[in-house]
Amino acid sequence: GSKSSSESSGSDDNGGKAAIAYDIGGRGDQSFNDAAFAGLERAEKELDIEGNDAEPSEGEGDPDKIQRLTALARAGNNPVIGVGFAYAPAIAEVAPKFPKTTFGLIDDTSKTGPNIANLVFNEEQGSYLAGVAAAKVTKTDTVGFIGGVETPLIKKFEAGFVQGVKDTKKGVNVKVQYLTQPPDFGGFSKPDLGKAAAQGQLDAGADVIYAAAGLAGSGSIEATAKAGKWAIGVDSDQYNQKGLAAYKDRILTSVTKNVSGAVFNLIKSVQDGKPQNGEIRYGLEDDGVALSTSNPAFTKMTDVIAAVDKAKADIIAGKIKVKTAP
Amino acid sequence: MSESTSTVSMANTAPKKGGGRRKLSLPVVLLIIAGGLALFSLVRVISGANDLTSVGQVSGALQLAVPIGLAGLGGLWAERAGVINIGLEGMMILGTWFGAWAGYQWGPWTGVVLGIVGGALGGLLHAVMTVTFKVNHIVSGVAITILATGLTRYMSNFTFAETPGGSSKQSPRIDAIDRITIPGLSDGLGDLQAKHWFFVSDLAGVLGGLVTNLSLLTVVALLLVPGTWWVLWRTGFGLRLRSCGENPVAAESLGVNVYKYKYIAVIVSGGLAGLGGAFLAIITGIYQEGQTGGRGYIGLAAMIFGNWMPGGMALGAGLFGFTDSLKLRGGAVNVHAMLLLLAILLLIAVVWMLYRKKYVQAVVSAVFSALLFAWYALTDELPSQFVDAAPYVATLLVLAVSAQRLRMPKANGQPYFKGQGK
Amino acid sequence: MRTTARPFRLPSRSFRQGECVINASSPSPPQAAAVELRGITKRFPGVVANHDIDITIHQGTVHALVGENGAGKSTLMKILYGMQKPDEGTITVGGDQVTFSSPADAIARGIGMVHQHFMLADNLTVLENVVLGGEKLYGIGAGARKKIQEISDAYGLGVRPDVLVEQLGVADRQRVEILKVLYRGARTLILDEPTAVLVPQEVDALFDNLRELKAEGLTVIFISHKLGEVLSVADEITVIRRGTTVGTADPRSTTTKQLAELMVGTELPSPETRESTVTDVPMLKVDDLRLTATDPDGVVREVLGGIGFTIHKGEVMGIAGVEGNGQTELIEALIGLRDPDGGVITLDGADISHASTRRRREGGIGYIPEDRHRHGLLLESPLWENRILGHVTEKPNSKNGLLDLKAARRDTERIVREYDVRTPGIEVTAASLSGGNQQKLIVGREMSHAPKLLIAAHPTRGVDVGAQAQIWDQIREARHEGLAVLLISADLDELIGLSDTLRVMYRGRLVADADPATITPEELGTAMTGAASGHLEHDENGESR
Amino acid sequence: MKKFDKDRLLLALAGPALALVVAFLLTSVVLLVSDLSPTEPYRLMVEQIEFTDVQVLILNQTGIYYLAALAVAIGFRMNLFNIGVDGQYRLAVMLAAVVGAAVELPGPLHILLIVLVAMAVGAFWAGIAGVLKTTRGVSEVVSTIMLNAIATSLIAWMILPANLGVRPEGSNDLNTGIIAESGWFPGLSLDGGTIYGFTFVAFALGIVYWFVLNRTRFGFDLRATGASTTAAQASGVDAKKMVLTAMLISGAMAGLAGMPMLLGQTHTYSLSFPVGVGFTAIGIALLGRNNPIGIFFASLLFAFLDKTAEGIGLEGYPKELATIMQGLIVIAVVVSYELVRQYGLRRQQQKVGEELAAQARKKKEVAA
Ligand SMILES: Nc1ncnc2c1ncn2[C@@H]1O[C@H](COP(=O)(O)OP(=O)(O)OP(=O)(O)O)[C@@H](O)[C@H]1O
Ligand SMILES: Nc1ncnc2c1ncn2[C@@H]1O[C@H](COP(=O)(O)OP(=O)(O)OP(=O)(O)O)[C@@H](O)[C@H]1O
Ligand SMILES: [Mg+2]
Ligand SMILES: [Mg+2]
Repeated sequence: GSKSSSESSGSDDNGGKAAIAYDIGGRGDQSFNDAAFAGLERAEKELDIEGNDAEPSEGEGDPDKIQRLTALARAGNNPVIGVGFAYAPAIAEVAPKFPKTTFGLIDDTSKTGPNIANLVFNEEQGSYLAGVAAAKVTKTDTVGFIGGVETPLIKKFEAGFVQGVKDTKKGVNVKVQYLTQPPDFGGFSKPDLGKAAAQGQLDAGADVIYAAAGLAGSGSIEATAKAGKWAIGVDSDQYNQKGLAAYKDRILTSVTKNVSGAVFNLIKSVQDGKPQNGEIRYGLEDDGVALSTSNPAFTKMTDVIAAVDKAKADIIAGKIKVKTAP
Repeated sequence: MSESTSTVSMANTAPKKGGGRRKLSLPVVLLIIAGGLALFSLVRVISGANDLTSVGQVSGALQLAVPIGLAGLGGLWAERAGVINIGLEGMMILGTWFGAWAGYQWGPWTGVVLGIVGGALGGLLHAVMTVTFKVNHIVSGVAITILATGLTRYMSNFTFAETPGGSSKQSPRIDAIDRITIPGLSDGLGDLQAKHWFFVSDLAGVLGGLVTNLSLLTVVALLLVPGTWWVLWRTGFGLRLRSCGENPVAAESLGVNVYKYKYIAVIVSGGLAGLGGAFLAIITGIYQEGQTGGRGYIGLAAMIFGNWMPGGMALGAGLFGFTDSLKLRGGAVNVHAMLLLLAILLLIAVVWMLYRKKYVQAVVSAVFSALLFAWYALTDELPSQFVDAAPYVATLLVLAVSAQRLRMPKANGQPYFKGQGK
Repeated sequence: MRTTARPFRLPSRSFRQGECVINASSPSPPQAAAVELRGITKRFPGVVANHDIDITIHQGTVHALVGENGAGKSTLMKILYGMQKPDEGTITVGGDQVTFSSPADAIARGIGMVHQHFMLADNLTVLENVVLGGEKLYGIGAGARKKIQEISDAYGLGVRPDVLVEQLGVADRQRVEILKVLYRGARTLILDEPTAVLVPQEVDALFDNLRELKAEGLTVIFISHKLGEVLSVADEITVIRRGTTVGTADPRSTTTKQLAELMVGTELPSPETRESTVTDVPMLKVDDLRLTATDPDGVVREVLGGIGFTIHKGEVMGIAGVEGNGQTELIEALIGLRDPDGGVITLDGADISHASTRRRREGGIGYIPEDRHRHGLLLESPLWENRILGHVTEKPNSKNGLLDLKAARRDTERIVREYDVRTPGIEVTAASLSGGNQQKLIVGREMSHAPKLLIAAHPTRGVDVGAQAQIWDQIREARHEGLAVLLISADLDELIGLSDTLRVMYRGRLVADADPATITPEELGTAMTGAASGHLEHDENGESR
Repeated sequence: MKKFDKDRLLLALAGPALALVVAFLLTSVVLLVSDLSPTEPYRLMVEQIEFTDVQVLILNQTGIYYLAALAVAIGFRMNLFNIGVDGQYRLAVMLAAVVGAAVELPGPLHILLIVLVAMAVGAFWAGIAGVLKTTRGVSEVVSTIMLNAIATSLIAWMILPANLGVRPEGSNDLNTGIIAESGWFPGLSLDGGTIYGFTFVAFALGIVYWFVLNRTRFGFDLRATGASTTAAQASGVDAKKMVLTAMLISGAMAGLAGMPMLLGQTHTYSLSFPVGVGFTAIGIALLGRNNPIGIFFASLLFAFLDKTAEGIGLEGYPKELATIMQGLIVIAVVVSYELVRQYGLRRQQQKVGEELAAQARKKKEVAA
């Protein structure tokens, strides 16, 4: 349902109200923003609160975000969560004006404050595991990485993946391709670009392709699956995504990022009267990022699973340090 | 501006012998194509960027070129009838939305039809604005694009958002359209290409790319190029339509219903852009907000590039598709090789300019050529950011070289009032 | 008494309030009526173009329609051709009453029209232009080509079907227009001022064509301002004045003078110069001026070659030539719109060969452009802004880089008054003035800056008699005060009448010169076709007027 | 003549007023079709204006739109379609931000430097299109579209930390470094927030625009070129130079469009700096008929629609309504302008005709 959260305004506000403000793409991006919404929905159900959400406009700037956060805070939402690093300057400006409200900021620790909770993820760790899996699975010793838009966040995915591959099998060739450059964020929304890029990597011999490209990733998964090679998904467990059901068998695994859990936890902490603040980092240890295992074909590859598990343990133990930039 | 007797130019009394602009005959065209391919081949061999003419590259280029080409064809129809259509982008957006909306419910071919209808509706609006109300064509086009953007986003909230697999930003998946690959031929050409011989492999790659994994919709789109040429240049209907873009008053004086032809042309134009949009959505299997990403404008550029002719337009769209594909398929290396190509092309230009005794230009070109050679030799890849810019830079360069030879329909963009010719 | 096809151009247009109507005797109708127009009335916003017109045109005749500028001839013909709908009145073709809602209907009734301004698409071939709208007749391919060749041969039109129209000269275009009509099987041809741009020899050829058509039983309606021509070719003449038919004339028993009086009803001014004011102080010196143009295919053509002449203070130099022989380019090189490839232009002792247009204008060149809509006016701007145009840096329009709107407006009022520009005010747009009044405004503007040299291209084209006389007077007056004038005109009488010296331009070169005191329009016309060069001597003592 | 002018004014106002009504009605139809209240969104939008912070937002956005639309309008005034305002604006603000962060100067000088750099960069980028048009005959519509895309790539490259950019600790954003406080343009602090000081500069530039265009020789030449290139050329305007000059000025103005936000809010250029301003500005310039006052109201209207859309979004109405309205308004307005223009022209010609006929009658009577 698309309107439920906002239309429910004033209906059953037993505990309180919480809100999220989306980043580019907004709700329906089947990735980041939708994950945040899932966390909000879960909080609505389990915590009996009223959830609100607000969409961004195309090409907007800081003042618009400030306006959005202010409106949400003014309406009594607590916490107010900005989904994405673009909200950092806005939250830094709005948070001091609403000291009693907790502000959640996802993917950014550059702006902090007493009532700001920075929810961040070790994407590079999850991507590292994907790299390990890819290196193990490849038969051609060529794997691919496709990034939607060349931003530092996506480069984090690239860095972890490449390192994971190289640490596992030195000789494997990693093809890296980005679809667009910021501020052209079309690389997150044009599947045909993802498809062409994947096709190129397939033609170059890649047999495992990891796409961190939002919706454009579906094009890459399609091309990879059709070629009978392995695709690795991102953000949510794409094996279970309805839109990709036709290709699920070829989706080896996905690097998940538990944005919904992070959102839920923050809302819960506010409801419990112990609001989170400061940097809240989600990593492999708490399954904040993880490698999904819903594809039976993947779980059957025991040696791969073993290598992945070992790498995971090593990272948690601090034996492996994963780089955050290539 | 009706033609008046007082604007007869000097050329008239001294008619050129040999009749008209040089027409390229088929052998000459083939020769030019072969020359270009040989040059490419040379660059490939030197640079080792073997993907330059691979089957995958060419078929990828084709797929990326088709929507641009359809938009370009749309532009061509409208402008041949004297209406500038900068609203192609908006009509394409309508095409993606309607194509996907019908496509996921009733199958891809219905999607194609509805996509065309959606674009044609945009065209109709453009026709009403420009032909009936005489609004400036560019103004109308910009407005239509704004409207189409808002409207499709708005409608997604009520349609796709409610469906499984869809959201307010994207449609559910659309069934695929049949693809054809000519088995023996396709594989054989692929193998030949993989041998990386000079010229032969490149030729095989190009031909292979054109026959491998072709969607039927691509075939339809490709046929529209000669189809358009035939309709516009070989039928009475086409002659009337073109006359409206060259001299509508003259056309009117011969009983041509100028308004009617302009309407038809602009609606067809919208339909073609809509088809381009539907192609995007259906071939990718999904509608996405912002999916067209300026391809309508690129289509317009391709049309101008092609001198308002279908063949030239297809070439322009092909250039875009090609560079797009190059960059998406390991751009850093591929586009790096293009530096070499550019340097060589400039060198050829230098020779030509020397022959034409244009020494200043020759020196400037030579300097640029040398710089490009140096850049090529001193680096291994291009920054990915520059790779992205390649198609746009290429277009600018080509236009800068050739814009003066272009000739748009004479009455293009001018308002036409019925019954007021002098 | 010479009553041949002398291209006598009636040197006058009517006063709209001209009163006197002379009804000449009606000729006997040779055959049944091909077309009958009864009670035709057509109103435009603010103008009644046609009022209660009655004409009968008999089959197999050449029927001429004459009348002053703006009398409503073209409008009437457009009505007959279905391009405009009459507000009142009936049209009868071959005995049937008809209503036309588009030219297609008229074409279907066997009516064809060659318009006053060419209706050809430059970038299409002759074949395409001809078959346009008539594709159903013979297709658009080989069949059509064959038919075109047939017609072309039958009437000696010599048309090549596959060249682009932009490569044709005016006479060829004219033939294409006629072919267009014949191709549609027209039995009634309307020719609206077909001879305006032709030299006498071409006119003769055209008339030969017309006679052939008539012999085939076709009917021709023929509009011309050249009354001599009309008398030589027409079987019947209808005179239209101020939108209505005022009478008919029999060409066998009417003289051009009578016809002119019938049209206008008043004494006509002539462009003759009274006494010479030529001094020996050179104002404009052009030496070996050369200009080339590069066409889109990269072919370089010579447009002007070795042009050299001097115009002195107080001298009017006329240049005769068929349009398209480089006159336009010469003017553009003089005013600075084109940069010459060689040669020197000296204005009052200063070398201006490569000076900017603005500097030349400030230096004292006045400019009456041949195409006032393209080069002389901002059609959608008010009159006072048009008064500033071209003289924005000069008084009274601006001071210290800033516009002086008050002074400019005041001066516009003065021009409107002194030059008799008929307008309700200076805030109306230039587009809302009639052509003649637009021209008066331009002349007023250019004369207001006391030019040293006036470049006047067709200064009285499309201007009515009153205004015409006024413009001639102004040029003469200024000449008297030392103005040098370069005059280009298609009106040979005007050219001969106003000029102190005459040059003939052909294919970008000045090929001949002549003494305006002795030369006749025919001789000048001959020279314009390139048939004569050097100094033209008048060999016969029969005077032209 | 006074009467004429009053009529004209009335006609000029009637056009947009009628168009707005039509646009709102059509939007209501869209709402009705989608089963939503046809009036509620308007009420919500209007309600928003009561919030002081929304007022400030609207005003600030108006300033930004105003500058961008002036940039577009300068081109339009001489039939140049500078579709590239967006690219010029982005490139200019980015490089200005880089320079601003790199130096530290006494207050006004620092600001002046940043502003000059922005103007120079904007002018340079637009100038490329100008040069291509004047020397090579490349249509500015196509070249500026290409240059927009190229600007995107160029910025993406320059903003890499390896080049001119900075990646703040703990952030996934990239920016160009923070400009020292001496380079901040002081604003006007109100309850609801701060009005960017540069907004007032923007409005002042509107006056300059009007003055230059209507009261100087240069402005006359520019308008004349727009009205008829051929006539302007014959009148002594160097049309090529004019095209280039207009492009340069337009680009410089586009460069300024980023200043209110840079100097008054972000003090840095980052990946999340607003984009698309240049495209919206095209609609605004059209709506404002390239007239400084018209553009002001059009900017205000668009800013109002933009900023109050947030309010209807929060109430569960699709925010896209604002875009639809903008599109419909532009369409309705241009159609009505055109109709009014043609009507006015016809009426004027009729007047001229009648007047002449009256004169003729008088003469006739005198003659009789
Ligand atoms: N479309 C139009 N709208 C308004 N007025 C018009 C239109 N066409 C012609 N007129 C006016 O009608 C009158 C008759 O014009 P018309 O062109 O028929 O004259 P004409 O006899 O052919 O003159 P000329 O000798 O100059 O060709 C003129 O006053 C003209 O301005
Ligand atoms: N398209 C038109 N619409 C309305 N009125 C027109 C139109 N064309 C001409 N007129 C009117 O007709 C009158 C004469 O205009 P027109 O330009 O035909 O005069 P003209 O003397 O024939 O000039 P020209 O020699 O330039 O053709 C003017 O009063 C003008 O207002
Ligand atoms: Mg006329
Ligand atoms: Mg006429």
